[in-house]
Amino acid sequence: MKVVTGVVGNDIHVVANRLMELSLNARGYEVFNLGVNTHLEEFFDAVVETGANILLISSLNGEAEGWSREVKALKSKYKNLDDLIMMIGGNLAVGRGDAEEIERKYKNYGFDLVCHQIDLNTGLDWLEEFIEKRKTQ
Amino acid sequence: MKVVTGVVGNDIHVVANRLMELSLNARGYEVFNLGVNTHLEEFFDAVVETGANILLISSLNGEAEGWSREVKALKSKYKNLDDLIMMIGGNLAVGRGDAEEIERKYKNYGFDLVCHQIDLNTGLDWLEEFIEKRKTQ
Amino acid sequence: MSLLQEEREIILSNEYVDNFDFDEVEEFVRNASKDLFISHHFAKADKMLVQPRGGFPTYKQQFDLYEFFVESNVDVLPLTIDSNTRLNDYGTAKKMLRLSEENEIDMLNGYPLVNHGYRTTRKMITNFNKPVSLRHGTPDARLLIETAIASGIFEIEGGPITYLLPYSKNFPLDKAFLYWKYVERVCANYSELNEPINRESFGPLTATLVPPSITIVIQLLEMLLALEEGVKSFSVSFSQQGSMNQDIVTGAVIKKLARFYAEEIGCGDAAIHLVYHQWMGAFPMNKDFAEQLINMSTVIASMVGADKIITKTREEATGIPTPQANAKTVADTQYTLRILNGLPNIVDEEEEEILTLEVKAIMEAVFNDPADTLWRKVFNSIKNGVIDVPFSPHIINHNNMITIRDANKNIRIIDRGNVPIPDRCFEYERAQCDLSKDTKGIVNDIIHDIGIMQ
Amino acid sequence: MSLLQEEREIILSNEYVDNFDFDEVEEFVRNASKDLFISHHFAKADKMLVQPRGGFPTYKQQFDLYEFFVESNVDVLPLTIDSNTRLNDYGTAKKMLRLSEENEIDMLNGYPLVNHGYRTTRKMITNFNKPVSLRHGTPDARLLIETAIASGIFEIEGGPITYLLPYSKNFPLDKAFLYWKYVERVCANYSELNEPINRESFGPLTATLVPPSITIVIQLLEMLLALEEGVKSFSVSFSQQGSMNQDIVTGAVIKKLARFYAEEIGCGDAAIHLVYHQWMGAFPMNKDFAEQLINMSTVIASMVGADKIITKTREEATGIPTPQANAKTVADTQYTLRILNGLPNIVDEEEEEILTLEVKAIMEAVFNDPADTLWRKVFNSIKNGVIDVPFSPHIINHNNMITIRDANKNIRIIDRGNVPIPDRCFEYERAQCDLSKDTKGIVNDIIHDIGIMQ
Repeated sequence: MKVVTGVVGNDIHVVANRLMELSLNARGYEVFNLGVNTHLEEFFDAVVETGANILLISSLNGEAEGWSREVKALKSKYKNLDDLIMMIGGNLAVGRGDAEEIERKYKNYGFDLVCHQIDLNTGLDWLEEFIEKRKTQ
Repeated sequence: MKVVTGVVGNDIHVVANRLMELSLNARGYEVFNLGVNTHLEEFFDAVVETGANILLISSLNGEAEGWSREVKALKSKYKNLDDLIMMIGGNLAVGRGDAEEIERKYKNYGFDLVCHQIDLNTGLDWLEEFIEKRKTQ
Repeated sequence: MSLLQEEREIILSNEYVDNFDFDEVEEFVRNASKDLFISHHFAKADKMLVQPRGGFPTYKQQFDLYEFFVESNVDVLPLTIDSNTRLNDYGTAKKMLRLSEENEIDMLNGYPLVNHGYRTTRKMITNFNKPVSLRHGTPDARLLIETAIASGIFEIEGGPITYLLPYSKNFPLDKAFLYWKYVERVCANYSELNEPINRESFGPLTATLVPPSITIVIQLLEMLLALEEGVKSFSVSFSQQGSMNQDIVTGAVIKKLARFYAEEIGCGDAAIHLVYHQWMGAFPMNKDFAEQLINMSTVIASMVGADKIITKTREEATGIPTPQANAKTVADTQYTLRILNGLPNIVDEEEEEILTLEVKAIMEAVFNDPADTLWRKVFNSIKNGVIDVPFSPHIINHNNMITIRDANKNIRIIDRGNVPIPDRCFEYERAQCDLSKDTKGIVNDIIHDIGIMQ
Repeated sequence: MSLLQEEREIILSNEYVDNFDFDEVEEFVRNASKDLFISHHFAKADKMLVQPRGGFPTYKQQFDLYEFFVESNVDVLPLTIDSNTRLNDYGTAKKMLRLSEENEIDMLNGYPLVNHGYRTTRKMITNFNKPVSLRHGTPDARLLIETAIASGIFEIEGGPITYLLPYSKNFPLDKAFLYWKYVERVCANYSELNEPINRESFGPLTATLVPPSITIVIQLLEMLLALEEGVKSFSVSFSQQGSMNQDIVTGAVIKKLARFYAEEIGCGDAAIHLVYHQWMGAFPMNKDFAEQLINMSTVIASMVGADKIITKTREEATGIPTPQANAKTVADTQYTLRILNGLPNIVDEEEEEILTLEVKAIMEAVFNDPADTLWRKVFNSIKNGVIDVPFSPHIINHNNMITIRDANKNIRIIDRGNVPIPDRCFEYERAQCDLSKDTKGIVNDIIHDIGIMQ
């Protein structure tokens, strides 16, 4: 399967992004890594261009709240993205916050999988489970 | 000339005593070093036994005040010590104290030369000056 | 100097810029106190120079900081520039400077040198009469460096690669080379008037598992690009890597090869120095531990034989360090350098040989690039992955090299990507590592390795 | 064991002593937890063990200290004995203990183990289940060591030379040898019941310009005297000397020669360990600087390859350190040991050869003494100046050896007194020094050298 990934916003911290790419590659995905400092539109453009099945956005400095509200509206401007698996991970709120509350909120913003302060490999395990579950539906 | 030297009282700090011996030797004195932890009587006994011209007592931890009052009385029990040059050096009072006041006090106790917190070599220079002056008198 | 003059005029046609009086600036540099030149201190000092970090928005704050630093016995004063100026956004810097001056709160993360201008800044620099080192991170630093030298700042950090690959995603690398070519020439020209202006490269790069071969290659290339333009005093640098032995080997190899390549291009007359950065990776939150790490960095710097050390503070993990924290580090570092005696002579022939072979192989590949000038060869080599900086965010960087730490915490290359690491060296590097792990294990190791000092 | 038993009874006929139940004590030692034996930890640990200092008068204070230390991740707990007990003045110790218990003020500078007795103390030791190291300074430690082992303290520091020459002016050295012979035999006997009791020599001596050859000779001799009596686990030790290289050389030579001489007397089966003391000389008053010094000591201990490190605190120069200061040092030291990786392999062949020749020459002179037993040979060698400890206050010590520091702060012998330093070595030592100075200059240098870390 094809995955578009990258770090949204002004964050220049590249380590998590690089490890994400390594891990996705190792799990057999075809990865299109947009790197750090990527804008929301660039993500959707890349999904369309590559025909990706999964969009995996990282946000590290707790600024996701700001732009996440625009996700649904923006996505609706593109065609054929109904089956796209939308995943977000990283630090999704400043401080620890309430994990369940955060997950509920981001699911409302349009994400299928929400990994707030979750270990990288655990998050990718969740993604695999999600894909399996969707296949059987 | 012969010098009896040592550290009075319970002080086990041997460094100054050792350097004193080295310096006195280098200046041509014949040194009888009683070492640390020496009692007042031992000093006078040694002066008599060796026929020393000079008695140089070190006191390092500011406890000289306690026993110095006994010096005159003790010395008077010995014969032929009238020409003995009596010198004391080290830390003669707790804290800095007033140097002139301290010197006056210890001269009253019977010391010819009082070196309170004085550099080792400076003190020995004073001793030489004192010996010269006495010769010319 | 006519082409330079033309470019100069373009750069200076900017509403935020001092009205430059170049005759006066030349006169100033010609007669400037030798004490302002770090190159002069390098030549006469018999100890490692100590340089803290620091930059504040307002003139008064920076002045107070310097006063504090001088009392704390620093050898080299830092001038760290704010990030708006780094992006050549002098308009925003001006606005934020005014807000910072009018309020108690700092609206800039450094000193906006262009906005303050050289006439003002020079008063401060000459007042303290200590060498000042410019720390910025600017790809197009032409105006900044003109202003710095006119201010009496005679050490300029940075370079086209080291100030771009760790910090930028998109800034065009070819432009950076040309902008820095200008900087080198300005430094070289002013160097003829008095003691040489010292240029310093920024060796830490991403400070994340960069192998010493890549660090050294980039240091050597930025050095050669500067010497080519006539720079006569240059500092190569690197930061603590996590293994004492690897640091010592890196120091030995970089010193030898810097001298070797400088002579190769007929610049053997240039003075080359070595700068060591205290640990630049993630710091422990525990401030007491941070101090242990800093002290250990100083000890290692001594074993490496660095000419200058750039310090961190116990507050590193928690935000921008206070002047007090910086001053404490300086005093502690000076004390440590004073009491650290009887350094052993350490030579690890095998590691030195492996590293030397790696560096020479990459350098040869760069020189063999068919482009006509050195900067174009280097540009192409980065573009085609002959040079690959782990964890660089820049789109031009390949990111195909994979490094991990071995049992002794040496950084080892386990996937060389397109970097021409010789087979023998590559086998040696891999032989030091536990390669039985799958990618999941390696990713976990890398995460652990990044937090090695925590 | 009958002669020992006789001596035992004499020692125990003392109004301040526990009524010893030796059968019960043997049973206790036989079944004691392995964790109480440092020899067991040495055998299984893959890191340097960290041991702070500390001893308080009352049981409660000492218990609280241990609680604090265990939380701070110490590897070895210290039990420092008060100075009245060191002088076998149990009467005064008892009085001062009662005053300390009744008041808020400490009337003793350590734990009066004999007065507390083994039944009480054992409760504390077994409660924490960590190895405890006995630190005392007692020439006649027979009763103290009986009490210690019965309490579960299975590491005993000291020795007839190292606990006498730095501390006493008049205590008869021959008696000290006999008292310690008893101690070694008690340790050896109990060692047969479970893991071995570890004996540790006190290498720092006067901590004042003692040359490594003298330190090593005394360490080796105390080791041999213990092994002769059947001790199976022994730690040689030394303290930071002021030159990193000299410390590394000293560590290398002492390890090699300890093994060599143990085998020479047929005791190659004994386990020999190396303990490093953080700087034991004058500390800086500035507590921040003291921390730098402590961290540097830890780094050097790692390079020396010590098995255990004994720590100092930032409060060293200002009085008796608080438990907090001790705990902080332990945490800092453990952190430093954790992040210090990639230690280089350092061999200084010339220095090692010189030092080895010196030690072997002195050892040979000791062995060649005509006396019938080793302890008498050692006694005679100290008496005739073949062994001479700089700055010892003891009347038996010759004090004719003069040492100064060279430019790299190595301690060098410039007057060997009666110590049989071979000519070649003596010439080498003197060649490192500036000998043009007169005595006044040398005295000033010595004063400076003693304050080297300030």
